[in-house]
Amino acid sequence: MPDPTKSKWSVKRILIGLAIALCLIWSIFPFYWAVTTSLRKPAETFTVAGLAIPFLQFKPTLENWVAEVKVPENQRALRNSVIISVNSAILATALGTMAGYALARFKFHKIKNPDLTIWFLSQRVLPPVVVAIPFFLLARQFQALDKISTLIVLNTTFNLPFAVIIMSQLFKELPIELEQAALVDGYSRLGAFFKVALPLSTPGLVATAIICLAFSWNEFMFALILAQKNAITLPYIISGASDTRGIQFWFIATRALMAIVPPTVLALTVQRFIVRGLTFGAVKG
Amino acid sequence: MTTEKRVLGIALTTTPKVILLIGAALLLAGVSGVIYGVAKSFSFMLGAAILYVVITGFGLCQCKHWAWLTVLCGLAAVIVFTLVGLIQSTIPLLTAMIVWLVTGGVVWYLQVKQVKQTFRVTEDDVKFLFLLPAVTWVLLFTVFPFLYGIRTSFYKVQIGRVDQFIWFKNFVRYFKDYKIHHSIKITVIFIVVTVTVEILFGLLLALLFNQKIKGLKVYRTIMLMPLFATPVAIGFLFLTIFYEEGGPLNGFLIPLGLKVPWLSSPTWSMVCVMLVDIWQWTPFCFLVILAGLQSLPEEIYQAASLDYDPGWPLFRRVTLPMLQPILIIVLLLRLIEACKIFDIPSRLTRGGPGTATMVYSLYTYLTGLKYFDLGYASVQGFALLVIMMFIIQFFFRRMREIYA
Amino acid sequence: DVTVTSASGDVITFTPEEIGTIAAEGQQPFKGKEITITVNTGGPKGGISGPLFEWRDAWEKLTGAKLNIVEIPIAEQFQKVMVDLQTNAQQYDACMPAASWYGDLVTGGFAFSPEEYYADPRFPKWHREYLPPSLVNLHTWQGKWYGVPNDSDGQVLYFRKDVLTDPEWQKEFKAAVGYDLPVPPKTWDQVYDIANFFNNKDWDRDGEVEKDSGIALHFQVHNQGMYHFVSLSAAFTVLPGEKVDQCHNVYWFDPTDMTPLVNEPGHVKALEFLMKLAKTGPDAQISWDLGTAWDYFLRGDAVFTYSWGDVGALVQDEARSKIKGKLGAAVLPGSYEVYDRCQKQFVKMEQPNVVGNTTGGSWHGVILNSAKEKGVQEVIYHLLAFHATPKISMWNVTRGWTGVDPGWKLHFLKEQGGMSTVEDYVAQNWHKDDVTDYTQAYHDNFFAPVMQSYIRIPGGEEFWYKLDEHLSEAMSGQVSAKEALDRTAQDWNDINDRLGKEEQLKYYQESIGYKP
Amino acid sequence: MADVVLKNIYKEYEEGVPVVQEFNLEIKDKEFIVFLGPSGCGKTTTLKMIAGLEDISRGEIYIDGKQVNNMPPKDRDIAMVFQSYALYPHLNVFENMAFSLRARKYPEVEIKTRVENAANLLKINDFLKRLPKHLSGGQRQRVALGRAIVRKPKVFLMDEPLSNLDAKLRVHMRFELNKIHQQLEATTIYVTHDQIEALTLGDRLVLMKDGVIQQIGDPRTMYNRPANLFVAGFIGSPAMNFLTGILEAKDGALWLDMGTFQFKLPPRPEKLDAYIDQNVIVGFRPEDILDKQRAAFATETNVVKAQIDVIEPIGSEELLYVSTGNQTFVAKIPELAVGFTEKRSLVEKEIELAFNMEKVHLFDPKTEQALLNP
Amino acid sequence: MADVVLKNIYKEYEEGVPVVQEFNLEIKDKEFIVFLGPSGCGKTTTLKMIAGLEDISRGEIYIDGKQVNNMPPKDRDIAMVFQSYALYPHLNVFENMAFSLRARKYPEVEIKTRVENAANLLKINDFLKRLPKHLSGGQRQRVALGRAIVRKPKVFLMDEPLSNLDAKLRVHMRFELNKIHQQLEATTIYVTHDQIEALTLGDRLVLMKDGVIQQIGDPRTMYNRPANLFVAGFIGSPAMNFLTGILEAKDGALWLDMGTFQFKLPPRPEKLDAYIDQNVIVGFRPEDILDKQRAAFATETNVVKAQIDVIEPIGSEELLYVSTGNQTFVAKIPELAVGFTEKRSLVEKEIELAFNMEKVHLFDPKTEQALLNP
Ligand SMILES: Nc1ncnc2c1ncn2[C@@H]1O[C@H](COP(=O)(O)OP(=O)(O)OP(=O)(O)O)[C@@H](O)[C@H]1O
Ligand SMILES: Nc1ncnc2c1ncn2[C@@H]1O[C@H](COP(=O)(O)OP(=O)(O)OP(=O)(O)O)[C@@H](O)[C@H]1O
Ligand SMILES: [Mg+2]
Ligand SMILES: [Mg+2]
Repeated sequence: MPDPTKSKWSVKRILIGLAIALCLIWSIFPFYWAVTTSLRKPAETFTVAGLAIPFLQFKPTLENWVAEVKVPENQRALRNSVIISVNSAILATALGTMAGYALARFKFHKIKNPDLTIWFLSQRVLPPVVVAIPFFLLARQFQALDKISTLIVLNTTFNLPFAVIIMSQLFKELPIELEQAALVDGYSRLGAFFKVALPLSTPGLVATAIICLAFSWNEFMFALILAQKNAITLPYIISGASDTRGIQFWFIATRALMAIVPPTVLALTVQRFIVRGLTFGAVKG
Repeated sequence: MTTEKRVLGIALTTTPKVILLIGAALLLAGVSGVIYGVAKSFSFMLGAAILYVVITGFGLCQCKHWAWLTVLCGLAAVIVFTLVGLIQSTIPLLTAMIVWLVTGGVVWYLQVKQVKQTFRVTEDDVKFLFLLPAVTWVLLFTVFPFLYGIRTSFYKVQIGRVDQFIWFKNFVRYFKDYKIHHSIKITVIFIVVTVTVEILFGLLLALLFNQKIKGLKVYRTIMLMPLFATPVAIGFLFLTIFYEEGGPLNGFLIPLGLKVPWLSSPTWSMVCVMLVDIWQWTPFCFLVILAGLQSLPEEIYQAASLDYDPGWPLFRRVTLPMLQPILIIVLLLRLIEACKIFDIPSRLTRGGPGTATMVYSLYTYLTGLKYFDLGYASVQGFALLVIMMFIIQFFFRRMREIYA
Repeated sequence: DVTVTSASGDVITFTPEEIGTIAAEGQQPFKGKEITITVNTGGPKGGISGPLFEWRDAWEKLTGAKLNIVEIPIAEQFQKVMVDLQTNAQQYDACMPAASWYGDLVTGGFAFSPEEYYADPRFPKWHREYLPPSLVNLHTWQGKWYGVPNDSDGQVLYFRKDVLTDPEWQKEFKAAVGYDLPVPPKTWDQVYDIANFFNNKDWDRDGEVEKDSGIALHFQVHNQGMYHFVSLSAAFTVLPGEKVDQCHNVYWFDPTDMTPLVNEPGHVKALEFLMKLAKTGPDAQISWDLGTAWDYFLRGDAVFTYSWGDVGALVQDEARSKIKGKLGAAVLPGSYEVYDRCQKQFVKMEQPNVVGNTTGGSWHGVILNSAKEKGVQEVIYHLLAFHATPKISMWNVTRGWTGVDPGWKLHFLKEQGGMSTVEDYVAQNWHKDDVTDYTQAYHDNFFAPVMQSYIRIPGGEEFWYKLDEHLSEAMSGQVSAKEALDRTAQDWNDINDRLGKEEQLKYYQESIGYKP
Repeated sequence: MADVVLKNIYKEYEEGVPVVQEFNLEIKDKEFIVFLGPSGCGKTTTLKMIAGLEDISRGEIYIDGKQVNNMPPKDRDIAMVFQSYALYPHLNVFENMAFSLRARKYPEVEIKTRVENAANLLKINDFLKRLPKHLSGGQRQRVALGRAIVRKPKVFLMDEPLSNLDAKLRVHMRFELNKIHQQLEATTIYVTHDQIEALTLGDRLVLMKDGVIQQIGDPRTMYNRPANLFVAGFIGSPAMNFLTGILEAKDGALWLDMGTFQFKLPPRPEKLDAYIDQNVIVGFRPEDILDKQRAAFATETNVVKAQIDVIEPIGSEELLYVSTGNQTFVAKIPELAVGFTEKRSLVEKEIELAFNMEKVHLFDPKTEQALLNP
Repeated sequence: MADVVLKNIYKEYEEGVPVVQEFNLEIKDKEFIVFLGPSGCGKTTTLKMIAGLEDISRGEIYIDGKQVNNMPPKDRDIAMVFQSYALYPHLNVFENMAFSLRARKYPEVEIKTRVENAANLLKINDFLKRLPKHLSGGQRQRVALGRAIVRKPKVFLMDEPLSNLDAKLRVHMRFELNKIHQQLEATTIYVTHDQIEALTLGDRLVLMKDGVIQQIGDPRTMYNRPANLFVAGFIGSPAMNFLTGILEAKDGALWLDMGTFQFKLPPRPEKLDAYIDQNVIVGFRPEDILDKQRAAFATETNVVKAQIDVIEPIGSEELLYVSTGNQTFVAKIPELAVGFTEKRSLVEKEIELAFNMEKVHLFDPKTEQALLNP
């Protein structure tokens, strides 16, 4: 389409450029702020005005980072977060892949496929606070409080529906002929799944796993309720950023960055997939 | 005497050995489940174990093919649980190995043609093998808590102290509690405002970015960053940003003579919570709508541009109606997420000042897990669930279409 | 002698008696034992949690045990510990609770009394006799010791001595208000007058009135804002008397029937006064936590604050404070009018009614019974006693960031009846002008003839939270003072009903020493 | 190589909605059978039933004399070429072709020689290492074919293998398929909805409609002697013209009265007496209608004057869409001897057309069965 | 209705990569012009430039005598039918058709009559209330067409409107398009890559390759007198056979020496002297090759013996793929006078074919320009 505003492109371009710049600043500023705050001495938190540009307005120091990283409790939380999110992502993706495949490829009669799908979806709709309390009581009953595996199970439960739906949407897009070809070529149903369907959906599988991982990583309420000492996760650690005498901002900044960076970076690697992931496959991105 | 013996003999010889074997194994598993349950008084585990034995045993006796499936699922559950136990290091590696070997053996044996024939297992039944683990998992971990929650809502519970059946008193409280009503009110306001603003902004941004811009991918990446930032961390981070005496925001505004009482005024603190939510979720709306825009066929635009100048009329008559399905999805997903809002207010404002940002989930959380008033908290939880179910119901047809 | 080195490099030397035989002999008898203690999150430089981190390596070297520090957000610590205890999960061996938890900890049978170890020479030596009765009360239950002291909380009034004693301002004040500027102020009304006079006046003479406030307080919800109200209202509500009865020396509930007193006229008046007083400070106070309010005062932007001992110590840290050497402190002012429940009216007093308070957590270590089951109670006691030794305590008290505040005879000056000297403080980098006032204020507070009672019944935390929530509603202008306190009273009633009124009453009577 | 027998096949996806019915067919060894029919008539379904990819609701299928109803696909020893090729995108050409051999655990050497032989035959040996996405449509098609032939299965199934190719390539691949079948001599079942493909490839065609077989026969029979109206209309392009007329006996001969004009039927052995004075449907193929000047068979009794609606030149010939009375029909004639632009002016002019009565088809309007074929 | 003139159009998307070049064309009022060419040759681009949907890099476009280079699309008064129809999915058929009228603020009554007229013409009045997604391909196509005609624009642009339809429907819609054009008499520019469509629809064809016009002419000219090798090969199906030969002068006549056989050229006015003893490319259309028995034009000097590779029956005729020496070619002949199954046995047998030398085409192998056309 010819650009009718081509003659005055400069004005339009500048406006668009400005708008884009604004948006970018808007979304990136908190990150920037966290970084500079973490580089300032605790006492300088509010004494440095305005944009707090490192070197210009204050001398950046890694003091906070060194102090935080050294704390073994933080290290344990980090390790727990990794264990929990990785394991639950793997479990959810594995189970989700199988169920997703079933929903995409087989017909179920008593309960129809779309109803099954929506049933799965509705699990994700469940507000955590609704099940948190019974869960807490049950976990107490089962002596499963403060266990990493409890959090793995819970995160898996909440990510599983998500993985099921995404994977089933993915498999639906995979031409059924490929598996039929494998059947005719001499493989069993399972063989066709493992030899053809699975390798072909690997990119989607990885993306789903990463998104699940990010979800579990960020999960807070269950960790808050069910962890006590051994199973403490990073969001839990951050949530303690206020001590007996209020909020310590440098402390927020360092711990927040520790929590934010990994899922964000991971999620960005599967950008292509994110829209589809977050909309449960309803929108192709 | 002899006839009885003969009947027994016939039964034993005609029933395939396989089934006898599995029956015995199941009995063993079930009995040990029962014993374990009794010993530890895990009422649910006990119930489940009994149910499992009865059902599977019944099916086995009749050579029903689903009995074969339940056995397989049970074994799969065993494998998964040992895995979890291993991760948790409550089960030693050797035990896990042995369990896996044994279950693996049983699974392998169940796959034998002869067994399959006995159970009349067909190729088609493979579908249950794929589906059941996930369904079992979800049922196991949501239905039990769910039922437990229902039970709790009829009880007065103070853990460690009181556990007493009180009929509908918790429900009556719910309708009389001015605080929960207040929470509902502000949660609704929160939802309406944030969802509207996010979708509107998302739409605007998507339109802005939906043109040939150099480096679109980079911009998109940056715009995407808030999405996966840990909400708890974000809640705290924004405390520093909203800091009133010279935080970065007021640092700009004070010289302009505007000193915004971000967190100290009840109204503004609600605005703060909304702003953070908007900050985090507008990118989502933006991304999804952008994807929607880019999936609209270009030819339709070209067709329309033969009739309209580009701009508002074209947008209103063509773009907007065609985006509608996407907008509905965004709306649905945002509604659901917004109903669940917890992390941000719980860290940014702690529900305050006063109760100005005491959103529903936060209030329920405090009731249940700070004051240990668990029965009442369960009632609150279920009320929220009912509301959410209404929302879902509203979109049900559309969802069925998508996932059909 | 035994020498220990803190994480930040300070060296303290103990005599063998002081440190106890376990540590002195270097045998490390606790080798291989591991203990877990919960503390409010604060990190290695945070309040209360800081000292644990600071001395962890040193202590571990002394004893050979391993120390796990579980930091829990202050808003969640109580509930997490209670969950652990009630579910018998036994994750924690000890906690650093606020004294208000005793109602749940001790009556629930979860706390372990280390009475037997006190005199045991194996353990580091600390001194019960240093504690004033008001603080002893917080660490014991019906005469039995449960806590090992650490922090001593109570609020005193801080002011800018340099500003209040400035003759020019004194003159102007007299002209404007009509009486001589009293230093320190004796009544809350005087505090209000002064704060109001200075608010938004360029009293620091920097040419602008932007950050020149009368008072700096903190009211963020769920962040200890309610303590301000409680310590202030004592002067309006606690009627001195011979003994504790329905009308005298009570603050929380009617000791005969558990009726909350919080919405009675004395409390309402106090809250209305507090709301008025808050207006002489920045509006943002509503969302401030205590650190923020302190920083405001430390940076020299307010004339008054009333708060815990941390402030005095923090003033000495020049990285944070600009007012070193300009600090004045005094026991909290009184009120000429006090509400009398029996007469249902305010009574006039001759002298301002000054009431000492132990407001706050007085965070200190309590050993849990589960530790005994695991056989590590001695290890924990060793740790707690180590932190209670005079040398460590002094070290903690003189550093603002530790969150440990003075309250023992040990910390007061000799002339005040204590055991320290100004030089002890100056040696730790204090300004000599600041020491006397500060220690005197605390001495006066903890040894005050009339003390405000401390809430120590089951559900104690919940009472605080409900009060806090409604106060915040009032402070942020959502409801009136009366309404807020009515709501509080209703909530308190609900809590008592839920927990069993009879039991609550019994515990309450026990905890305040009421004898029918 | 084997024969395939389908006995009374019946298939429904949803209760009571048959997709394939009364399907009876015996396919001889080495035969090339084409299933032909409009979209949705059940061709693919039948093929999948033979392959074992769909259940059979009722009926029996025999391959090489063995009943295979419940045999899983992998045991049936068939190979299938899919419409979309269904090449495994993650495997290169060699691996794609070796896939089925690997499933059957052939030794590596054997796999190699077989794949290479097939690749030689199909002239794809130059890109055995490439991934499918780097191949052109025609090359992909050949790989799909190669994948099927390496295994030397008993039966080949091909589901519209050419439909994704462009017209030019389609002609070429048709030619190749023909040659390959002549070389391999495998029993082949080929599905298409393109009648040209069916005519050019099949030994026998099976024409289906709504799941029911309409006619089975070799291409020439199907073209020249369609069994019913549907077959007649489906095969041939442009389609056969159908006119409605009444059969009349006059002067000892049979006449067709088409309202505004009458044609005389040449004497024929078929007994049409029952239809005298009845409505019949009269069919003429477009190429059996010629302008009177050039038609050797033009007589008094088979010429009609009609108005030209549209003239479509299609290279060597022209299609004349004409109408007379309420009948419209198409004639395929050699080029009209006038210049192009003048032709436009011919439209709406009249032309005299002769119908080759030797080639007339008659159908019963109710049963739609053929009464008379040339 | 208007004439359209394109002068020296040049278009590039990326700097230095021309997509359309030296495009000169004058389209007369009411003319039906077809742009024909292989995929990617720039047809759509040219069309979009005319519509104003793409900028023109250089050159000028005039509609009705007015230069429109910088006129926005909506003011050009053109209507366009898109390849994918581009129906508005959220509007029903009526609203789709009324869309452009509403944009131009026609009164409601007028809209109604216009849409209904168009719907009648296209026989879509039964589903005016339906949404596009509930229509079949052919119906959608008609709606797209209807949307274009309601407005009675000066110029119609159609971009491969039939390419998404199945073969049968395509034939039918072709006929309808032809009729509609005759009724509306609008200047129409039609884009296709299907030569049959081009031949049957166009008054004149514009054959493009890589953005350059190869030939402009009416269908018969394009078919019979292709200007170059590309045109000759592109038009006609099966494509023209190309053989390589050497032009020789012998016995006062010109001969073509094709290696294993020689053909004598009939005397022609064209001057071919320059090419004597040079390589030339010889072209024969398949229908100009016949078996010797039936060929009236068979002489001693145009018959060759060749081996049959494949026989493809295509209804009324048969395609013979034959080879001789290193030359292979296709002949389109009336049915061979043998039964069907016997034909298989003819393969690899020999046949004598006669070439109609009156219809021979000769091309320069280097410039690829036609030297001789019949
Ligand atoms: N999995 C299925 N479930 C339900 N109905 C089906 C299914 N597959 C096909 N059908 C229906 O069965 C009928 C026959 O389908 P089939 O695919 O065999 O047709 P076809 O002749 O191959 O058509 P095409 O030429 O379009 O491929 C169609 O009406 C189709 O809608
Ligand atoms: N927007 C564009 N940007 C860059 N190159 C383009 C663009 N649109 C088309 N092209 C290129 O221009 C050339 C001509 O494209 P055009 O769409 O005009 O071809 P066409 O003849 O219509 O082909 P088809 O028959 O496949 O539609 C192609 O090589 C194409 O890749
Ligand atoms: Mg098909
Ligand atoms: Mg195109």
